[in-house]
Amino acid sequence: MTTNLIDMQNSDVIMATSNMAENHPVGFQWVMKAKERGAKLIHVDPRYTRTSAAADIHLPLRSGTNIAFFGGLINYAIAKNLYFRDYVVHYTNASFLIDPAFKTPTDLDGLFTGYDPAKKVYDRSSWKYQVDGEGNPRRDNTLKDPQTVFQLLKRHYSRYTPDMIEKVCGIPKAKFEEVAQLYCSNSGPEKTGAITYALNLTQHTNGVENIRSLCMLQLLLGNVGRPGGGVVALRGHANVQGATDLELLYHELPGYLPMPLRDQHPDLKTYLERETPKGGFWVNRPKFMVSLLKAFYGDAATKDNDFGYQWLPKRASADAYSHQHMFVDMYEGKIKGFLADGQNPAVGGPNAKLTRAAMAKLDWLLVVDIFLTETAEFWKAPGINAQDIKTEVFFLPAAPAAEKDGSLTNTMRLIQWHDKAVTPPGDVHSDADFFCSLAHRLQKLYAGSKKDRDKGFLAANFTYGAKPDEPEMVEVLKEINGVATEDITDKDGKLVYRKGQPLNSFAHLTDDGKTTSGCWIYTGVTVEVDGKLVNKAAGRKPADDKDYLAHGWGFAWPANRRILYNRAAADLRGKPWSEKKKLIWWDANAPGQKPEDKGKWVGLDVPDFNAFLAPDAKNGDKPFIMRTDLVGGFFGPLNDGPFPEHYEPVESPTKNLLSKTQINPVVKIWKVPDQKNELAPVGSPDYPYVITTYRLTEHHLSGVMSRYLPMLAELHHSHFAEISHELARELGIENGEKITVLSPRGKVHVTAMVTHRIKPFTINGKTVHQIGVPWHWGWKGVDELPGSRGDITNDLSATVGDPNVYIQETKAFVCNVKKGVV
Amino acid sequence: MPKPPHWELMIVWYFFLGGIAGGAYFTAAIADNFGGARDRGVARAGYLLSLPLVAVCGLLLIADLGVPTRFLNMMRTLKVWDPMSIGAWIVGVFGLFTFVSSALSLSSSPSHAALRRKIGLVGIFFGFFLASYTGVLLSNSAMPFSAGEGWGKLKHADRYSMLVELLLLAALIAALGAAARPLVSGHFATLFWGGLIGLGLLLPLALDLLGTRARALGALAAALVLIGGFVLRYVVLMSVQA
Amino acid sequence: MSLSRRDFLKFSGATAAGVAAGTGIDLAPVEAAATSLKIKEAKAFAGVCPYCAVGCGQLIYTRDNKIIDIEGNPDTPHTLGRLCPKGAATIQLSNNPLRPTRALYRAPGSDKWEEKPIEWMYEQIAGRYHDTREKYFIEKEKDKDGKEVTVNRLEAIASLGSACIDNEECYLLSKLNRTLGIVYHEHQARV
Amino acid sequence: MVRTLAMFTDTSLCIGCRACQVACKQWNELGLEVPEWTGGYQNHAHFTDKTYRLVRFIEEPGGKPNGDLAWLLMSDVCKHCAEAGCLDACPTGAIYRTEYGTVNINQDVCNGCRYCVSSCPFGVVSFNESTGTAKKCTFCNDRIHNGLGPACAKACPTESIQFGFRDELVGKAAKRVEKLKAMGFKDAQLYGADAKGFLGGLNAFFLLLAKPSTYDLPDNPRLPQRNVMVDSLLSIGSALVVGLGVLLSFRERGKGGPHA
Repeated sequence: MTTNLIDMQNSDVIMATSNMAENHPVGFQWVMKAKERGAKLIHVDPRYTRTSAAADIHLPLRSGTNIAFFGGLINYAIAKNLYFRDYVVHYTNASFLIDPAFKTPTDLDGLFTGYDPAKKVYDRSSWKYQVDGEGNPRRDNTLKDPQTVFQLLKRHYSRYTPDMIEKVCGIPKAKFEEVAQLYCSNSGPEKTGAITYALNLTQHTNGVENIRSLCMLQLLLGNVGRPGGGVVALRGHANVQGATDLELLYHELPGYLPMPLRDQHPDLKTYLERETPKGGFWVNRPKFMVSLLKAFYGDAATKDNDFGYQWLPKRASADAYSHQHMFVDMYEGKIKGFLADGQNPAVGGPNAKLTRAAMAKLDWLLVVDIFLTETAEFWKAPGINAQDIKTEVFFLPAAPAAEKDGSLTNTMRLIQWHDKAVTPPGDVHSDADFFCSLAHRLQKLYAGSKKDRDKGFLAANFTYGAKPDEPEMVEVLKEINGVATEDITDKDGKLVYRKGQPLNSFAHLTDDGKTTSGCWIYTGVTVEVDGKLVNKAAGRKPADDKDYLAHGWGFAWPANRRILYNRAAADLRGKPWSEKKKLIWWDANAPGQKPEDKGKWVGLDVPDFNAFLAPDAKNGDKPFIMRTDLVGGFFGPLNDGPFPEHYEPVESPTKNLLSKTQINPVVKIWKVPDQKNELAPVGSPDYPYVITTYRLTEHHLSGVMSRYLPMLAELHHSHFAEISHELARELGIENGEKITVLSPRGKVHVTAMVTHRIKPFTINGKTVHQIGVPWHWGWKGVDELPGSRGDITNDLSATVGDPNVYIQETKAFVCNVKKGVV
Repeated sequence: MPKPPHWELMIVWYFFLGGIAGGAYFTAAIADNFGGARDRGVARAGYLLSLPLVAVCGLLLIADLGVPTRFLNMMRTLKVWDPMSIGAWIVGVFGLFTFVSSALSLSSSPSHAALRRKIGLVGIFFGFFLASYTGVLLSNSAMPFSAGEGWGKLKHADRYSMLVELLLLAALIAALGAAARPLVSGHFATLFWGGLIGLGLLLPLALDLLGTRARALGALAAALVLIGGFVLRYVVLMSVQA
Repeated sequence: MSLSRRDFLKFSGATAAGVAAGTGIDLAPVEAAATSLKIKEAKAFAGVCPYCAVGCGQLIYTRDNKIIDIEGNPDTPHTLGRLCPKGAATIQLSNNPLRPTRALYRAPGSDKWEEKPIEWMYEQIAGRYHDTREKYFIEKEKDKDGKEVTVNRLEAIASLGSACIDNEECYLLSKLNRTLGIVYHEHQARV
Repeated sequence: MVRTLAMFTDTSLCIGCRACQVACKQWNELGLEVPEWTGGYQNHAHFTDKTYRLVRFIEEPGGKPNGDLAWLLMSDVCKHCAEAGCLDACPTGAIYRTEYGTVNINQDVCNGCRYCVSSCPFGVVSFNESTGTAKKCTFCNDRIHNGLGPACAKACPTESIQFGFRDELVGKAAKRVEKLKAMGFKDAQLYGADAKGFLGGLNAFFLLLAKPSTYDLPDNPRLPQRNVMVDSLLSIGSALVVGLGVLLSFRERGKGGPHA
């Protein structure tokens, strides 16, 4: 997230699109504090949840219509002149001119320029800025030129009228206008609004565009980088942020460095040339990449061997290896061995029946987890004959956080250290112990190999501290932070870092092999003070009146900045937009970088900006330092377009009412053998209802950390589906009776929870029922609590994906509901 | 909402037997003090009956406690406003009386008889208390009259006891044969059929079976049972005398 | 680490003895038992809640290598010592009879687990990694232009997870997988 | 007695997360309990010997100031009444009042007669089969005697449960109710805050957004033992009547024969 939970108390209006009260209750206290200060809370969600209960307004919208809704708000803000014009003109690319060849869905019935219907991809060559002779984007600060991003945006979203919203989203026009007025009027120098999101926006075949549409609204209203503003991404796991930063993801290396592709990145030079932009902070990419290679391969990484770049695997394609690719390929027999570490795809992954069938094709499976998950015991699944499963299965018991040292990065990018409170029982070990133990045994097996392909692995160090198989975590964190590989001196010959000393800042990373860094954004988390290693993640200084963002508590990447892009909290001249919304500002009298200089950015946060770059200096007025053009991007080419456009979910009860393009034209739909991924046609009478899946406060994700815990498992009677009184009446279903929910992929038996909190929608004049089914249940649980076990909701969902990141569409698809167990 | 204490069968028996014990002792003492020579047998039978009954009562009460060994904890405090506290004391004190009275009733010594009659007069008070405090106990809870599962069971017990009472009466009348004639067809017939059987048993039973939730009707049923109880005692006593 | 100072709310005049209402029973010993604090003599460790990504600071109290209590750390600036039900139940992740504490092996086609020594497991697992890598490693292949290039890729082993492990562990897993050539390398952020 | 401690549960801030319920269970080691179907999220249906804190979930169509559906969420607990039915009912003296004004059950004295169970106007006190004693919330007696707040109040993410000195909390609550009324919550009201009100005031008092019965609370709870006098007099009266009857009959018969 761009901001900090603590700062949400400064919002004047908060739009929760996620179910924050249920899924992030402790973070929600800041929303409640904002409410106490007079802020309004709007909850946008198909279901009425505990967040709605706390909200001033609950706005139900049909699942899968988020872009229509945000587009409607963008349209409203522009039409009613409620946007923050100064911010938009100067801090975004609204004034940039776009190539005249570029056309939007307004002209092309739902498509952007360059669509190739045969290949289902876009030729994006016209999706670009007009540039002047020096290669700089051309601008029109009056925003009047029809080719400005602003005018294109305005025209694009002019179709997203309140009437259209009513038809598409099922939100009554008056209610939409009430919300639009409330949210958009809290803009400008004196006011800010925040928007929360979570999987509600991501788990769609237009997941990335969903989030872009939210960000665009925030830019339009001047809500990024300012107190009380922000894009509040609420992540679901304790370390989903850290696992993303350290890149347990197929497409990147730690620190958001692209994972090399065979055809595009044959060598380090080409890689760096292609991946290093001309502007913005990513110009430093070579330093980050070389330092990472040094961290991986140590002394074996030299300038002469491209720092070991050739040892890195090269991806065959950008359209491969993601979570969903993995299980389709596994089902087709391409994958022989599989490590599931702290993840339970037999329950948690989309199309879970396919997932379990895929695992049966493996030679071997290794599961490392705290409990025996459904993944570890997929060969014991109901209806499975264990003898038929030839997969060899290993299970290693893992230690929970309380039984090991280490750090976790929360949703605010805050790295917090935790102590090992007890030694784990029996043969339980930390995952780190296992990884190093495995690495050491493998290195023994490969010892003496002369093959080039093994050299990188043999060169990689997996010993941290005195005991090889029990690594010291703070030593690992130091490697992530980065150290000097030799004595580093400044230009006057003064020693800045001695060999092995941890680095204080990623600004000190180099591309010549003198520094290492396992993840450049974490640099600064461990530093040396008076010769002693200080682990800032373990910092435990509470907030106080002078420091409400608590910079002494843990360490927030990057550089302990708590609110990103905070230069935007000040106006062009470096003054706070208003006294009420001040965060950092330019102090012209403060001591400068050099003794003879004056002027510095100061305030309540670490500037996310060059602290000594004056507002009137070149680029001193451009806050979005990570972007090549240094401004916020309304126009942002992705695989499916530079502006978000509404398409229906892959499975939908209705045709697209906005254009003839029914679904995302570049969507990823996997063809899986043996009818393992059947899809319902649009408006299928067999599957007439919209279904959304979700989480509950009392359970955690696939249930591994909740279904086995009696204190949590007893809080819900059994697996259930929430259905409206209207649908229950139509189907003759009583509250509490067993029902069957079916999709083209599978079915589940659950308890019907008939509730006023679910209401049917009127879509284009027709009643559309929606149901909700939480996805925490599996066939394992606590014996004494029969309700802790239940059918797997993800047996219903499909293997379809967003074209940018391949996330599945579990928030909106279709189903049928039948009374009783059928 | 308030909930029932889950007093089950043991407590029903306790209430029931406590009532009989109290009644027996009461009858015995009255007969002893005010009756004639032919009532002597009644008195002795009453005393001797009350002793084991109250002993069983005590055992039932103790057995039903969550921690029976802590029965004596009830003797460590006395709360005059608390029917449970009083009740516990009464069982003990009344037990003592029944013991002494029973022992004395086995003696033919006139001085013992005089002592027994005096003790009986005092014991009446406790016996009566035992027989009646349960009602106070039951009515002095936070439970609304018809709510709750366990409470329902007690009410069921109430209903069954009415049925049992009906059956007992039938048996009594059958056993008495001709001797019962004054009761069923004589001077007291109207009172017997209308008052006891009709008002006192059948009507409350009907009200109960109808499952009425209205407090007023519940109270009416209870009142009718009371009246029935009184009528029973009255008609039995009076018809025998006639 | 000791009890957090802000964990204490000082109530004026707090004493250990209770006052029984008119019973005449000396409640002092009972009262002392009812007021003895189980965490008073315990060691406290700084924890972070392992559930969602709010990252609530926790205090983990232990005695004799056993966790006896986990509650919020009131110093935590963004949570102020609050927890949700999951955070409040964290203790049952450690103290739980359903938790396996031995390494388990299930042979192909078998219908049961077998307990195995951890060292045996490590050797076997390393063997599987090694053999699979040796058998299926792709060292070179043709690029889009038909030119043979080095790709050093291992597609036959997939790695999934985890958003539930520490940063250091994520880094070690990234390092292990990538240096082995693994490309099916994912975790929960993708779903 | 030192200054009375109290718990103020402001239901307008409750998000129904049940952190309180679990934190209570964890600290007090209350153990597993099989849930029953309550028709919605709430579990369990009632207070039990293993559930001292209970979050209630009530759907109230039209209950919001703007006429929308309200989902009333309320964390319920033992009220530690100033005039406590359970304490009055207890025949052993196991139930006592602490110097903080809280009402506790001495587990070493309670003999499990269960009169307190039915004497609680709120259905709080519960019988535990395994210990054979009555159980209920103690405000975490061990914690408050060591300067720590109760586990539930400490966990509560939104400060819906506030713990402190009663007089201070009552003042705060009164202001809060005014604010909510101004915001359009016309039924906002305090429950049990008034020391002159029912049961002498509750040491766990509440801010409700609807009438008490909506939350399964009695509108005007009374001390059950209030009837003891009347009922006893009635009993004695009827005893006298019966006794007189019996006495008369024996008199009549006594006249007929020699006195023995």
